[in-house]
This record gives sequence, structure tokens and C-alpha cells, in this order.
Amino acid sequence: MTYEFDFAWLAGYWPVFARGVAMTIRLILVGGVLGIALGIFCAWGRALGPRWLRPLVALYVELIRNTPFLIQLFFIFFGLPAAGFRLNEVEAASLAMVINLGAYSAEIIRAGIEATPRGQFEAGASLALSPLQTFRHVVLIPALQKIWPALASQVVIVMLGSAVVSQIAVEDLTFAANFAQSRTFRAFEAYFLSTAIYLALAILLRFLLLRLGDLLFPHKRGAR
Amino acid sequence: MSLIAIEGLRKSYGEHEVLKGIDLEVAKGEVVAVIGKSGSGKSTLLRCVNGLEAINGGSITVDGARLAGDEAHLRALRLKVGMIFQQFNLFPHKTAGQNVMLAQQVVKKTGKAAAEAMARRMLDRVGLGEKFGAYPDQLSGGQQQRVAIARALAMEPMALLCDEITSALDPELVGEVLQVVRGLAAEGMTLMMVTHEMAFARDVCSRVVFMHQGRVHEAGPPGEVFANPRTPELQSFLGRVA
Amino acid sequence: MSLIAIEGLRKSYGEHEVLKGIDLEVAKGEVVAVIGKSGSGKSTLLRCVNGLEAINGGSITVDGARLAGDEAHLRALRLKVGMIFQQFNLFPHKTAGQNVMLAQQVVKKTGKAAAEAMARRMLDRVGLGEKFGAYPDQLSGGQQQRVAIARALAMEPMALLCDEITSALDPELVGEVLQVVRGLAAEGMTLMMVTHEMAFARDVCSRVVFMHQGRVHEAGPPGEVFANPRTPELQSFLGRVA
Amino acid sequence: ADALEDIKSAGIIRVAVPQDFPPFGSVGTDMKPQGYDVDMARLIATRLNVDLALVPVTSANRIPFLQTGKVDLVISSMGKNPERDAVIDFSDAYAPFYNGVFGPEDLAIADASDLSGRTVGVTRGSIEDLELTKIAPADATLKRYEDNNGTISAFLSGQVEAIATGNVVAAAIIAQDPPKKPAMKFLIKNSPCYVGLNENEPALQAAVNEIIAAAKADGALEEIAQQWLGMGLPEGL
Amino acid sequence: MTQFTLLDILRNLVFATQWTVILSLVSFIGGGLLGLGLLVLRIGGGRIFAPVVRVYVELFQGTPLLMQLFLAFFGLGLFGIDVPPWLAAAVALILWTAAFLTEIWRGCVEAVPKGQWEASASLGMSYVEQMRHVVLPQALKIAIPPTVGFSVQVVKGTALTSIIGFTELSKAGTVLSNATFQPFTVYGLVALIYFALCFPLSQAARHLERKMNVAHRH
Ligand SMILES: Nc1ncnc2c1ncn2[C@@H]1O[C@H](COP(=O)(O)OP(=O)(O)OP(=O)(O)O)[C@@H](O)[C@H]1O
Ligand SMILES: Nc1ncnc2c1ncn2[C@@H]1O[C@H](COP(=O)(O)OP(=O)(O)OP(=O)(O)O)[C@@H](O)[C@H]1O
Ligand SMILES: [Mg+2]
Ligand SMILES: [Mg+2]
Repeated sequence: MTYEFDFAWLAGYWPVFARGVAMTIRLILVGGVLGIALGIFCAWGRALGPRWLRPLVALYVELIRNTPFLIQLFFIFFGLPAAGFRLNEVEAASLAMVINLGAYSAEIIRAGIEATPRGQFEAGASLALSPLQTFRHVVLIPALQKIWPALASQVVIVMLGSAVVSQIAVEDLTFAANFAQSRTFRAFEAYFLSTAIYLALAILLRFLLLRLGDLLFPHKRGAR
Repeated sequence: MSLIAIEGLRKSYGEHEVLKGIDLEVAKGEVVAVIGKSGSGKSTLLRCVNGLEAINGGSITVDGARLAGDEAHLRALRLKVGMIFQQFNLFPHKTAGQNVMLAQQVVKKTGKAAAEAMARRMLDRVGLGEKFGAYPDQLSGGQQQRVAIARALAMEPMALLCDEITSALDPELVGEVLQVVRGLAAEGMTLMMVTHEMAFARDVCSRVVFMHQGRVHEAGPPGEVFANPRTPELQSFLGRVA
Repeated sequence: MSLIAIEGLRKSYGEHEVLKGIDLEVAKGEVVAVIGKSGSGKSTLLRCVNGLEAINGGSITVDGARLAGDEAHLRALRLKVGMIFQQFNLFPHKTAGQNVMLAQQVVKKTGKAAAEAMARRMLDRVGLGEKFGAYPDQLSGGQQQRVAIARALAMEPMALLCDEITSALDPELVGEVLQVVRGLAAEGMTLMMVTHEMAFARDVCSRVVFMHQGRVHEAGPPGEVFANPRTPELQSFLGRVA
Repeated sequence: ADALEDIKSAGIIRVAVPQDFPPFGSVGTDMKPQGYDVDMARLIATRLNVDLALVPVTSANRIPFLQTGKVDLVISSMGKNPERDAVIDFSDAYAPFYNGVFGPEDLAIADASDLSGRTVGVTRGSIEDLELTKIAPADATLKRYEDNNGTISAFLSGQVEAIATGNVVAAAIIAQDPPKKPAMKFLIKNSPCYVGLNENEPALQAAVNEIIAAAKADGALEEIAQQWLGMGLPEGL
Repeated sequence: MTQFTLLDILRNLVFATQWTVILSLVSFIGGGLLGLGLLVLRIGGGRIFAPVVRVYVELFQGTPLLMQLFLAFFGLGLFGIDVPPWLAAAVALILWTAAFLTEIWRGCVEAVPKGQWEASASLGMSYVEQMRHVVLPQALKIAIPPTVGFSVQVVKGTALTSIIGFTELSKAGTVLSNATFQPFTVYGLVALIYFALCFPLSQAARHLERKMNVAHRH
């Protein structure tokens, strides 16, 4: 085969790619921040929350973790309007990512909470902190610290998984590649380019998250 | 009137009855050493007094208020009685100073400046004034335990419960912690402490309580208890430890 | 001729020099106690002798063979010198008996029957004959440490290095382990042990080595060293521990 | 080598067909491809006197299949534009494609300029996508879905106000009797479909064009159109 | 238009599920074996191999699986190597699975306490003997729950093979919903089947994890 790579056509499409990258970043920002927040809440609910909350959280986590992201996305985008709740494609994609990351991070964070020595809970209690105060001030930060690398990986996985949001017409990075190739029929160039950008984004995202971890957990630096 | 009054206290884990009816009074300013073999229920006793374990029978009264299981009562109790653990249990993500400040700010809603002033005072008191900004893992075991003491003191409790607070320390570091406790006792703090340091118990405590199989087996002033143990169990226990 | 000869041993971690030139000879059958403050380099010294740490200067000679860094030499060395750790480090997925058998079978290629016979003999020797099939987490700390001793003995080493082997034990369990070591000393095993048990060192050891800031600061027979410490550092050290 | 010769000597022609674009390509209850494009592939194979291997493709991978030599022809209701023509070659037109903008009865749209400010769904990379992109006013929003199904679902769930699609597709939706029926607002263009093949294969191109011309002349193509589109071939295809 | 009954849809989906299952098994077994090899290189491969494995892991964990499949199938085709789709799918999925499993397992090996290495070294064992008799058996035990947990991701990951022409479960779903215009029925069933495949796996992972924690506390 004598296929000749040609990136010249890109000149006309780089704005599409730039917008796509911006959208992918925007999605992972929203999904990451809210998803982890949801994950913290669910982890608390499942590990320490009131009895009635635990099975509900478990149901949510299992439903999400055991079905494909794409299907979840379809139900939110095409299905919710039938229930009178219409979200545009970007909102739907963001919500799907929040829900997805929420379920995964709930499990990860819960592991961190459960690895917290009992003595920490007891020390909090014996200082007259309420259970919620103990969770908030004593348990949460060290628990997050323990699982931070795993959480960072999960965020990267969700970012890469977000490629399928182009199926509901969200104009993300994969959309850009598909759009360009549907016009120019230069699929290899388009996919090579988007793969390279995804790799760069993944490396950058992980790096930033780990740096964020250093900021959130300053005591780690003092560790011997 | 006694500060801590324990009557007919019973505690079981499942089938296993660990405390089989404990009666014990601790007056204000008293320093009580609780000794006994491993598994005799010493820790459980202290944990019950701090409300960390739900009790199965009897009553515990602290400063006239009877211990109940609900959240509000428990918190009120814990404001009166501080506890220090064998494993220090400092909060690893907070500096020594922040460890001491946290509960003041969160529980007592003390302002930051006041909490910090108190923290500095308490750290000074345990000889760690200059370690305010150090994280626990930058401190030696003895230093960590002293921060734990400062943390409990900052809540201005009426009594302190200490559960083998020197057992996890290297021998060289035991002295510095006991020195701090000695100071507290001298200042009139009410103390109830589980300890294996017999010499210390003899020197500092006003009363020694020997527990055996979930009961108070013998009790009395250290001079008497150590010099003339009446029961064979205490005799054998002292023989082994000394 | 001495069994273990250490000359000018230096060891640094990065910038930090932990051993600053150690000279020490241990004769066959000698029982040497290494004492000193935390951080003085006691563990590091033992770990160097066992080849667990690469050294930065000086030499270590065991039974005439000089320690080198390559795999084959290291293995040969470790067959001559066994090591027992503070944290026992038993293999949790193997029974007591299998723990003792493993290295014989894997390293010495001893047959299963012979290895098992040896394991039973060694477990008997540490008083655990009936625990052959128990997993480590079914044993008390003292029992685990005795299995660790049996495991080291089964390799028939010429010397044993013991690093605070009773420090992780509850006070009641210390005795049973020291009893086993006492027996080994009586049978003529060469021992080099880091310990905080001064009474034991006094009773059992033929020589005491006091380390301070990476150097051998004082050494001599226990009678002398404990009765007449010459340096102020040793005096203060003994004062604190005793 | 010459692709036509290779096909003849192998005795088999491999054709990429859509699986997600009824009535040009979808599946029957046995999951076998069927539709206008499939019959077209069959026609070409028969007339070249070789066996037929159908390779189901999507709009994302149909051209890579062709370029890497995994198929000989792409018959997947492709439209032509200059950028595409620079990368692959096209045959003569083999099928008509009436596409238009469809919306609910009460939506007032008469031509492209009425799309101003409206949201229109379209299948990414389809003929109607290419055409509508050209004629839609700047402030119309085009939502480009992965496949027909996405476009239709978006319309039915109200995520878009109107869709651009083939009239046969719209007819198929109406046949399902949904609560929201798409009515034709205006015709975009009758833009025919072309068979795609690799560059520099004049012999294969000529052979395909010959077959298409013959099929137009002898009524074979008319028959396919009647079956799948429910109408005859237009004049001048 | 061909008319599909619910039974037609279900039958075709279940039929396509067999591809999902086969692909999952292939990727998991192949990825497991390759991952084990990479693991050895990663922790024992010194200055040369360990970084290579690290880059490998970074590459495969840092790019969408969809693109990996695309490039495995068509990329090689560009060089005139004709890879059949099943081979490309298997290769890409195995490489991807191995990258993740290697990392998971490395974490497990590192979770074995340092004391175990030292104790076995002081008994005279070589690196390989330490690995074989002391470290790996313990790491293996810790590794089972996260490994089973990851298998759920593999099952879901096989969905992306549709890019190279596989009609597995989710592609069958797309095709059927395009043929029937009943996306909710079809995707509802697809979700159900995925759930039926994945839920037992994640439950097993959770169960094993709990069992292990109990054993730990023992
Ligand atoms: N959470 C628990 N669940 C079940 N049994 C427990 C629990 N905590 C303690 N026990 C049991 O209660 C008994 C008393 O324990 P406790 O910790 O009070 O003893 P102790 O006197 O403090 O011993 P030590 O000197 O070892 O600390 C022991 O037999 C112990 O096994
Ligand atoms: N792996 C290491 N990396 C860096 N520094 C180390 C390491 N191991 C030990 N050190 C340092 O070397 C010094 C000596 O340590 P060593 O463990 O030999 O002391 P020790 O006398 O055994 O003390 P202890 O009684 O606490 O066991 C200490 O300052 C310690 O911090
Ligand atoms: Mg206790
Ligand atoms: Mg040491």
C-alpha cells in the first residue's frame, strides 16, 4: 500500500479541532469536579451514612458500573425528555460524566475511608466531634490522599471514555476527528491527530491531578 | 462528690462478657492507675467511660450527669472527659498546632486566634512550643504523644483517660511523656490511666485498681497494693511485671 | 580467628552518614549485645553484616570470606549468617512448618522429608513442636518470633543477627522469646543482637557494644560497661533506660 | 496491480455496505445486510461474474476499509465533494437521494433561510450533512449525530426542531406511527449517490460505470429503486 | 420495511453477545498472560526494560481504546499487512488489557511488605526464588479482587471493536435500532445484557475483597 499522509487539509479544520479540544477539557472539568464531589457524598453514604441511604447508593453504583457509558448517555439525552426533562447535548454529556465518575469514585473513595484506622474515628469522637465533623475534618483528607492516584487514573479513564459523547452531537475532540474525516475522507490523519491529542491530554491531566494532590495534601511532603 | 462514678458496669462483646460489674469512684483531683493482665478489660473500662462503647448494664455518671447513648449527651460527656490513646491517633494531615486547634474551632466554635493562642499554650505546656508547624510524621513517638495530650488538654476537660499511653514508645521516649503526666497530676488534674509502668504508678498515683477477668479485683493506695498484694492473682501479676 | 570481622565500615543514606567507621570483631561462640539510642545506627550495622544494605567503605569478613555485592557471594554469606527481625516477617501464606522448610528446599535443595524433619526439630527446639500446621496469624507475637528463630536456625547458620526481636512483643511475651535466645547462647551459638533488654544483656552477653552517632562509643564485658560507664553518653543512656 | 484483474482472478469482490442507514443498508431479522446499496453490490458482482463478500461499515471506517485494500468498492450512499474526490475516486451516480428538511406539521419553514435560529439534526457525513452545511444560514444550528438512529431519536425526543434526511427515511419513521410525525418542509436537493473506489483504478472504474449504465438501461436499477425507495428512478440520474 | 418482533431483537442481541463473551475471554486471558510478562520486566527489568514497559503502559492507558483498535486494524493495513478483524481486535484488546493489568499487579507486588523481601533475602533466596515463593503468592492474593473488578471494564471495552467491523452486543444494538427505529427497547435490552454479564463479576470482586479483609484481620 502506498498511502501518503497529508496533513495540509488540516489548515481548514484546525478551528474544529481546537473547539473539540476545548469541549473535551470543559467536559472533564465539570465531570471531574462534580463527579468527585458526588463520589465523596456517595462514599460517605455507603460507608457511614444512614441505613436507608446505603442500599440506594449501592444500587446507583452498581447500575452505573455495570452498564456501558454510551447507553447511559443515550438514556439521559434521548430518554429523559420523555420524562419531561430536557437537557441539551452538552448538559447531557456533562451529567452522564458526573454520574459515571460519581459511581466509580464513590467506590474508590470508600476504600480510602474504610482503610482509615479506627483510632482516627475514635480520636475525633473523644474530642467531641460529631460523626459528620469527624468525617469532614479528620477522615476525608487522609482517605482522599490514600486513593488519590487511583482517583486520578479514573478521571483520565473517564476523559478518554468521553470520546463517545460525539454520538449525541457534542462537538468534542472525537467529533472533530469524525467531522473532518467525513468531509475529507482522510481518516488516518484525523484519527492519528486526535489520538496524539488525547495522549497529551491524558498525560497533562494526570500530571495536573497529581500536582493538585500535592497541594491538597501538604503533609505528604513532610513524610519521612 | 466523686467526679466519675461507675456502678455495676457490664459490657459484653457478643457472647463474651468483658466487664462483669464494675464499681468505681474517682474523686476530683485523684490520679487512679488501672493495672491488670492483657484482656482483663482495662481498655474496655476506659472506653466505656468515654462513651466509645455502648454499655450493657449499670451506669456511669460524670460530674453528676449520667451517661446516655444519644449523640448530644455523648458530646457533652466528651467535653468533660478527654482521652489519650496508646496509638496517639494524631490527625496526620494536620500540623501539631492544627491538631490542637481543630476540636476547639469545630466543637466549641472558638475563633481561630483564640484557638491558636490556646494551642500554643498547651504545646508549650507539654514542652513542644517550637513544634507548632510540624506534621505528626515529622515528630518522634514521644513528641506525638505529647501533642495528643496537648490536644486533649486544649478542650479543658475535667478528667483525662489515658490508655497505655507509653506502650507504643521506644524506652528512651517513655520518660518525656511520663514527665508531662506527672506535671498534670501535680497541677491537680483528675486522671484515670491504664499503665504498665509500675514505678510510675507507685510514685504518682493516689490509688491503684487491679483488674482481673472483668472485675476490680483489688484496689487501694499504691503503697499498700504494691507492698502487700492480698490476692494470689495480684501477687503473680506483680511478680511477672516487676 | 574471629567469625565476623568488621573494619572501618561506612554507610551513608544519601548525604547522611549513618555508620562512620565501625571496627568490631565477633569471635565464634561470642554473644554480643549492641545497645544505643534510636538512630545511632544499630539496625544499619546488622543489616550491613547481612548484606541487606550495600556499604560505602571498609570491609566485612565472615568466616574468612569478604563480603561482596554480587548475588552469589551474598547468598553464600546469608547461608552463614541468619537474621531475625523486629517484625518477625514470617511468610503469611505458609504454615509455621512451611516457613521453616521453604528456604531449605529452595536454597539448599533439601528433600521434602529431610526439610520437614529439620523443621520439626527446630520448632521443637523453640518449644513450638505442636504448631507445625498453624498459620502465622493464628500464633501470638511471641510464638511468631520463635518460629522466625526456628526458620533461621534451620539453615544451620554460623551466627545469628537479632534486631530488637522482642520490641514488637507485649511485655508478657518477651520472656518466652528471650528464653529461647538464652538457650541458643548456652549451646554456643554466635549471636549479635540489638536489644533494649538491659537485664538480659547483662545476664547473657559476653560483650556489650554501645553505639553512638554511627560509631562504637564504648565496648566491653557487661559487668564493666554497665557498672562503670566511662563516657557521659553511655551514662546518660543507661540512666534513662534503667 | 490492477484491482479489476485482482477481483476477477480471485473470483470475489468485496464491497463495503452500510448497516445503519435504511433503506440503503440495514439488516433483516437474520442480521444479514439488506437494502438498496446491498442490491447494488449484488448487481455489480453478478455482472462481473464473481462472488460477493459484503462488509458492513460505518461512516467512520468505510474509507479506511477501502484505502487499506480490505474492500474493493464502497457502496454506502456516498455523496461527492471535491475534498473527497481528492482522496478516492467515484463512479457515475447509481442511486437518487431525495433529501429534505422535515419537521412537525405546525413548524413554519419553507426554505433554507427559514432555518435561521433553528436547531436541525442531521447524520454526520451524509449527503444531507454536506448539502445542508452549504445552504443553511449562519445562525442555524446543525447537530450532527453519529448515525440515522441518533438523528431520528433526537427528533422524536424533541432535542432538535427539524431534521434533514432522506424522504424514504422520513417515510419509514411515519410508518412506525410515532407521536411526532415528520412532514416535508422543503427539498434540499436531489443529490445522487456514487460508488467509491481507490484512485488510479481506471479499469475498475470503467467496469463499474458500464454496469451502472447497463442497469439503468435494462431496468435492473429501476427495479431496485422501486423495491427500496418505493418510486422509480428520476430523469437524468 | 422488515418488521422485527421483540423476540427477533432479543435473539439477535443474545447471538451477538457471544462475540462479546469470546472477545472478553480472549482479551482477559491473553492480556493476563502478557501482563504477567510485562510485570516481571517492569519490576525486575532494570534500567532498560522497566522504562520501556512504563512507556508502553502510559501509551495504552493514555489513548482511547477506540483509536487503538482503529490503528491496529487499519494502521497495519497501510503497510500492506492484512490483519483479519478478529486478530486486530484480539491484539488491540490484549495489549490494552495487559497495560492495565500490569499496573494493577505492580501495585499489588509493591503492597507486599518490604520485610518479606528482607526476610527471604536473609534466608539466602535469589531474586527469582523470592518472587516465586514469597512475593508473588502474596501479591496474587491481593490481586484477585481488583483483577476480577477490571474484567468488567474488559467486557464493556469489547464494545468498541465495532469500529473494525465486529458485530458484538453494542454494535448489534445500534444496527437493530437503526433497522427497527425502536432505540429504547433495543438499548434497554442491551443495557440489561451488559448488566447481566458484568454484575456477577463486580459482585464476585466485592465478595473476594471482603473475604480477604476478614482474613487479614484474623
Ligand atoms: N471490639 C471487640 N470485639 C470483641 N471482643 C473485644 C473487642 N475489644 C476487646 N475485646 C475483648 O475484650 C477483652 C478485654 O479487652 P481489653 O482491650 O479491654 O483488655 P485490656 O485489659 O485493655 O488488655 P491489653 O492490656 O491487652 O490492652 C479481651 O478478651 C478482648 O479480646
Ligand atoms: N532506608 C533509609 N533511608 C534513609 N535513612 C535511613 C534509612 N534507614 C535508616 N536511616 C537513618 O539511619 C539512621 C540510623 O538508623 P538505624 O535504623 O540504624 O538506627 P537504630 O539505631 O537501629 O535505631 P532504632 O533503635 O530506632 O531502631 C537513622 O537516622 C535513620 O533515620
Ligand atoms: Mg488495652
Ligand atoms: Mg533499629
